[in-house]
Amino acid sequence: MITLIAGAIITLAVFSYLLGDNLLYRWALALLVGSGVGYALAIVVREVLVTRLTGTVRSLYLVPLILGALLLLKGFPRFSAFGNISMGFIIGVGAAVAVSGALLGTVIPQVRDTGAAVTLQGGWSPFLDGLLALAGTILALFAFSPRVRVARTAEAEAELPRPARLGTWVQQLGRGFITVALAVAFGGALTSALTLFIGRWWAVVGAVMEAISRLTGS
Amino acid sequence: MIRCPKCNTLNRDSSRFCSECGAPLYRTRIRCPQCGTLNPVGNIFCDQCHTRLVPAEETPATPAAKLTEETGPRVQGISLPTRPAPAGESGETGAQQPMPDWLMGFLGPETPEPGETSGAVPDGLAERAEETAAPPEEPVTPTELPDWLTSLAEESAPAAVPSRPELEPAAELPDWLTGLAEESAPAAVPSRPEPEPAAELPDWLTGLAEESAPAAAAPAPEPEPAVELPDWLAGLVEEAASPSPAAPPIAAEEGIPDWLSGIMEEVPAAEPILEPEPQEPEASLEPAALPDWLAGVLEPEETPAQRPGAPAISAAPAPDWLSAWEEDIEEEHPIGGREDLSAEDTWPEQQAPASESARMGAGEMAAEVPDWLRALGPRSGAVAVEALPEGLEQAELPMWLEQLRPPGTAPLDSSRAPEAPPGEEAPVEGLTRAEIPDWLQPYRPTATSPATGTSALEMAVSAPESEGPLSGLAGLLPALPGVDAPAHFAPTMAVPLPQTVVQEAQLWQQLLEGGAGAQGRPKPRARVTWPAVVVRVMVALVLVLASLLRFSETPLAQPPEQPNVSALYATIEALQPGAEVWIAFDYTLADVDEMDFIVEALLEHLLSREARIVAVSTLPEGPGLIADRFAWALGRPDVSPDSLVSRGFVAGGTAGVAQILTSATADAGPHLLVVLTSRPEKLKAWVEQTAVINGARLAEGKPALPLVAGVSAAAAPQLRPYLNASAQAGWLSGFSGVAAYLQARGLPPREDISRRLDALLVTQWLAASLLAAGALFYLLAGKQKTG
Amino acid sequence: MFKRILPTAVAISAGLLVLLGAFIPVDPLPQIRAVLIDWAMFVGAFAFILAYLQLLRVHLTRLRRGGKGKSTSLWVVLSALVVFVLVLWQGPAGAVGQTLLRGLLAPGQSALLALTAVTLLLSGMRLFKVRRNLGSVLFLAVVLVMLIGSIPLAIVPYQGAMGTVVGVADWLQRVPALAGMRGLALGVALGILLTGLRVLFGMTRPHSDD
Amino acid sequence: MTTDLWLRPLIALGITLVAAVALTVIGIRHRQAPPRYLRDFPIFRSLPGEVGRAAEEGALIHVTLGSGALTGEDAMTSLAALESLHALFDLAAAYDTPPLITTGDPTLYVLADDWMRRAYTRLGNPERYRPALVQFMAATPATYAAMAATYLSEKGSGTTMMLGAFDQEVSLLTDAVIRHGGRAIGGAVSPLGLAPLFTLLEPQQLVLGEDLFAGGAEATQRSVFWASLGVQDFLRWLLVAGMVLTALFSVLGVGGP
Repeated sequence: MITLIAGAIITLAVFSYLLGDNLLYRWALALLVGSGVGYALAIVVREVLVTRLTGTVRSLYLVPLILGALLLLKGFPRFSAFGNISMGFIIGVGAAVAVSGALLGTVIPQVRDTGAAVTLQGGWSPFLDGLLALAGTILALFAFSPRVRVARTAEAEAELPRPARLGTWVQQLGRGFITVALAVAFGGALTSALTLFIGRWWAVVGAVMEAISRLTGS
Repeated sequence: MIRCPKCNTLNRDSSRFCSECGAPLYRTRIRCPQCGTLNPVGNIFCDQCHTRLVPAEETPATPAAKLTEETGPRVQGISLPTRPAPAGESGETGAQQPMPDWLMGFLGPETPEPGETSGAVPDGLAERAEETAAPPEEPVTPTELPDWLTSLAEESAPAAVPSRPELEPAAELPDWLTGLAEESAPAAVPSRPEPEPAAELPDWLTGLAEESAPAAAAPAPEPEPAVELPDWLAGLVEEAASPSPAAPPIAAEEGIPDWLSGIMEEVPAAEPILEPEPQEPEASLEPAALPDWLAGVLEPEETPAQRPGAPAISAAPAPDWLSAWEEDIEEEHPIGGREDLSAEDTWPEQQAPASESARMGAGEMAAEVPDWLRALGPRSGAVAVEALPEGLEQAELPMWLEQLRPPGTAPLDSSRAPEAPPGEEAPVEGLTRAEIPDWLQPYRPTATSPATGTSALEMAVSAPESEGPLSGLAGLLPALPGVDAPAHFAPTMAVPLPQTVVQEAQLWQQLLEGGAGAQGRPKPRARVTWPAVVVRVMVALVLVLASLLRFSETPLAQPPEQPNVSALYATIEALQPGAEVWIAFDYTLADVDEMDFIVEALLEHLLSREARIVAVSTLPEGPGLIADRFAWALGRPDVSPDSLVSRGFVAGGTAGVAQILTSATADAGPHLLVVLTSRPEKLKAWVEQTAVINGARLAEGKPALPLVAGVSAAAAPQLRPYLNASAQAGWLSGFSGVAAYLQARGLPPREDISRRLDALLVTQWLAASLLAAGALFYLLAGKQKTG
Repeated sequence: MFKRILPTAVAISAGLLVLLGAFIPVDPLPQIRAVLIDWAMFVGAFAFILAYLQLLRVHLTRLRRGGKGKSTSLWVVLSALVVFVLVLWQGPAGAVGQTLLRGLLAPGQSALLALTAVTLLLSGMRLFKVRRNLGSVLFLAVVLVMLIGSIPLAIVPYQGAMGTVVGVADWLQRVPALAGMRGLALGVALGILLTGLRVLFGMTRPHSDD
Repeated sequence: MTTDLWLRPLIALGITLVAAVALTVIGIRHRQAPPRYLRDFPIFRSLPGEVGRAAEEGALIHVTLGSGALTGEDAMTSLAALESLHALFDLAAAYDTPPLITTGDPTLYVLADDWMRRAYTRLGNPERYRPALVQFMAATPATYAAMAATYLSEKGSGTTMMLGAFDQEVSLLTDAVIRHGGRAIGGAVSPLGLAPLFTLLEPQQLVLGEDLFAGGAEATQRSVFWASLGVQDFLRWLLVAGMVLTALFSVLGVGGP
């Protein structure tokens, strides 16, 4: 019951932002920020540091413990340089994980699936869809190419050599496909937000009804 | 449009490289943060206001350090993003001697090329710099020497002059001073394809060419020949440069005229800048041996039609005061027509008195010719030059000199010309003390102690040592300016600056200091207009009503049929009892209201298949969510606690996912991986690391790990490429997906699910109509404005 | 030494080991990759401690200085300290942790994201004020089709028209939006690849003082 | 399907080696003769200009870097955002009108704090650096965006820069920009983050996806960054060739789907 009532109060406080930037909203936000950071740090300390330092292979974590301590020196400007090694380690590992993930999880599967979608096995309609998806992906890729020379004004267009004018067309079409993608993402985000919006107001009404029923005993 | 110096192609203003030949189109310097002056990269202090450009402990060891790819150019001091000049293009990097201070004062902040907003200079400051700087003239590039001088330069230019990228000339200087500025940073002297035909020199100058030719023939031992300032300026330069005696002019021993040799040693070649200058076309580069000020002087004004970098076509027009007597000379002694005149009788002393018109009101000064002109000396073939007009100081100053007179200073008469400052050595034999024009006098920095009028430095030198082994003795240790100077040592200008200049400096100072102070005065915030608040509140109210009210008893919406939902259902339905299923709770607390329905729908189905659930999360709030959902699951009938295992939080995002899945390759690995997320990068991480793990599992001969997903409606569009690629095993998204999944399971429709689906349908339609209304409003509002 | 050379050496060696562990699934490389990744998470936890302390310092300074925003800083500091101690003591599954989660954190953050329903609508309505070109017309048309077509109407008479809108919405998501998303994702993947390679080969050293 | 999974690491290793070799070759060729043409990115060149304008108006520059962790998927996105602000750090330190930099991830906060301190050290006066210039604001994206938005109303921001890993929560920031006025520049890689920015910003103020990774080249002007763009272009053609070949094989029915 307490969580329901508290949830309703914090929801109304947050929605008061719609009326204007007021103190109630600021306090609710401050409470959320403070408790969110405290909660997350407690989880990180408990689940990451304590479990590993008290676990069976404690000795394995001597090196990261030293790196972690060096990282804390970043809080003191004078000794900040000693923390560079820890940041180097984090950024090096993060870069490798990102690169391997990008190649293995995005580049290779997407290239394969874009090509594989162009197939005659499912009939003409999937074939045309696949072909359009292939063309759209290639155009969207070239929308970013720095080598595609783009003329923004009529005179610049006239000056561009003929093959380069194709670049302007490629980029405009590529941007068209990307605009459709952003529009679909905007629709999805709005749908998701509306779902949360409905959920929150149903929770507020539910809490009020619950409180009334508790008070009136019915 | 910018014209490419290399191939003359027109490029858009903002282009960085030529679209035809790819030559870089922009320059670089170090912009002083205090006053905005662009300083040569080698500077440690700003030439204009002496602000330190280089961090205290990192003064560059050697100014000529090689530019390497890794270290890149040693960015000395506050460097705006400077595009490193590849070593190949800019020629070797030579040491650049900073231009003498007194000269820099004239050059003022360099204004950016017209049309090129040097992106690194803040627009506001760039505009202010333009307002204060004089209107930029068409820069006289040092390359367009008149033919007659270029030939002269060839003869006098030593063969081994290293090529040096030319510096950008100060734009708004008068010609004769521009020459000076460029001289201190002489143009590169590449090898010339073919010698220019020797143009007809005016007589008084031809002598100069021959006399300086033999000197040039002798190879300059080393370093590059510095061009000698005319005496009236050289004297000034020696004083301003440093107390140490200037190196003996090289030209003196080899017979180069004084005014030429003085310049050559005083102002050595400038260091090349980092940024590759637009390469001037080969043909038009001018030799370094000739003093540019002279080239500037003897060059005709560059006609606007002659664009910088264009091949030099005609000699620059001589300034008025010179061209005035060239005409006179023409009338009486046509140039080139008088080969018979011998070297002796071509100089003014022996000339017939100048014609009345040439004197410009000459008084008794006819005999006393200024040194810099006397040094030109009698030349063989040079036409007898009429006596100069009245002493330059007295004569009505020519237009190009007038511009330089500081505002408010009345022309001084020569009688008040200051004597040589005390402590000046006796004039060196063969060098006559130059009479410094009066308008230059006020700008000679003098260090006088307020009380006695003697230089504070001399007081420091004459005071006896107070301690140490030399105590009691005086004058033994050389006085190091700035180190031994007494505390109250304050160099003062001979003449107080005019009020306007002081006010302007104060304004600049306030602007720069005010930066921090102004921080406290936040920019007035745009008042939130009440129509905006009304629209905001109306939109919110409408959405709240649409969410809560029930519009019809029968359900308005029906769950969509989605193939991916059916595939998900089939995958879970195919699980064997007791199969291990890993669930990743990777949605944030903000998405709880939407994701709870998805989690409940999937958990319910998995538990009905008697699967063993292992929950994990890569978000700090994950363990709490897991505990909450497990509490909900334990509240259901026939669910045993040991079928719900929580591995808690694994930090590190993608790294955490990789770490979780690394242990998945152990023998008791999971049979299905369910990812519940509302953040696209989380699912991308799981999909990508699953691909890595499946590669490893494949190597061990195990079947690949299937992946299914439950994602929020917001994340679905972005994850569709990934979900199609790997999650062939199916996925569902958003609240409508939950409704479709329950329908796929054939369960009776739930009251709360259908009401919520109706509310979602109505709010979506409402949102669509509001968007359309907004678009219509602004379209019409736009038409009215344009109409 | 500490400023430049050692951090760069550590970054390159650790990075290459993790990269090879992913590309060459031959023992012991994957194991080394797992250990190094685990260590990175461990060191990352210390970064969280540092960030937490800095957050407290900023708000304590605002508290000390007084003036506007003093009360909000007080709320932040108090809630950060109290929640940290309680959840550290009982853990996330404890009574305090669960109550906090269900009573404060989840509803509060959900409400914040629910606010985006209104803010997205408001910024979507001003689209034609900011951009008046073909792109924004295409954007608005697709959004409208997505909103109307994502949930089919159950009312029979609209079945025909509704079907086409739902069909168009589905096609939009399956083909053009998919192509745009893939183009965007592949472009970003190339950017990630090159930025990562620059770090792994020491060409850019974001971690060192140079 | 299974051969493909085993083959995938090998192809990935191949692409990485090709990219490394191309980066070296294009880097060397680029230093000798810069590429014939490169699209410029005026938005990144205008970033330093904002510092001057803010210095004149006495307004605040608010840089929000998003919540991309350095160990997570968005590590390189956050790093690219920082690199595109490289010139801004130096200029801000020089004019002493430092921006307020906020982030929602601890590791990104530590790195941004380092960069700001180094900018002051490069200027020669490390003592003028104040730790409050870079702030870690909140642990979750939604609270981070909401808290960052309140700073706009409090400090009257002159320019708001939203560059980095954002998702739907960036809409709270764009709403604050609409309400409190001021200039805005935005860039993200995820469509969820780009969609709200698309409705708020004009084309020349928006950085779309891969363009965010070109910010480093424009800001630092180092040839290794320009060479990276050249390699990205080279690999782009490689991917297109791969897609077309796969499509051909798929149409001809060679090789499984």
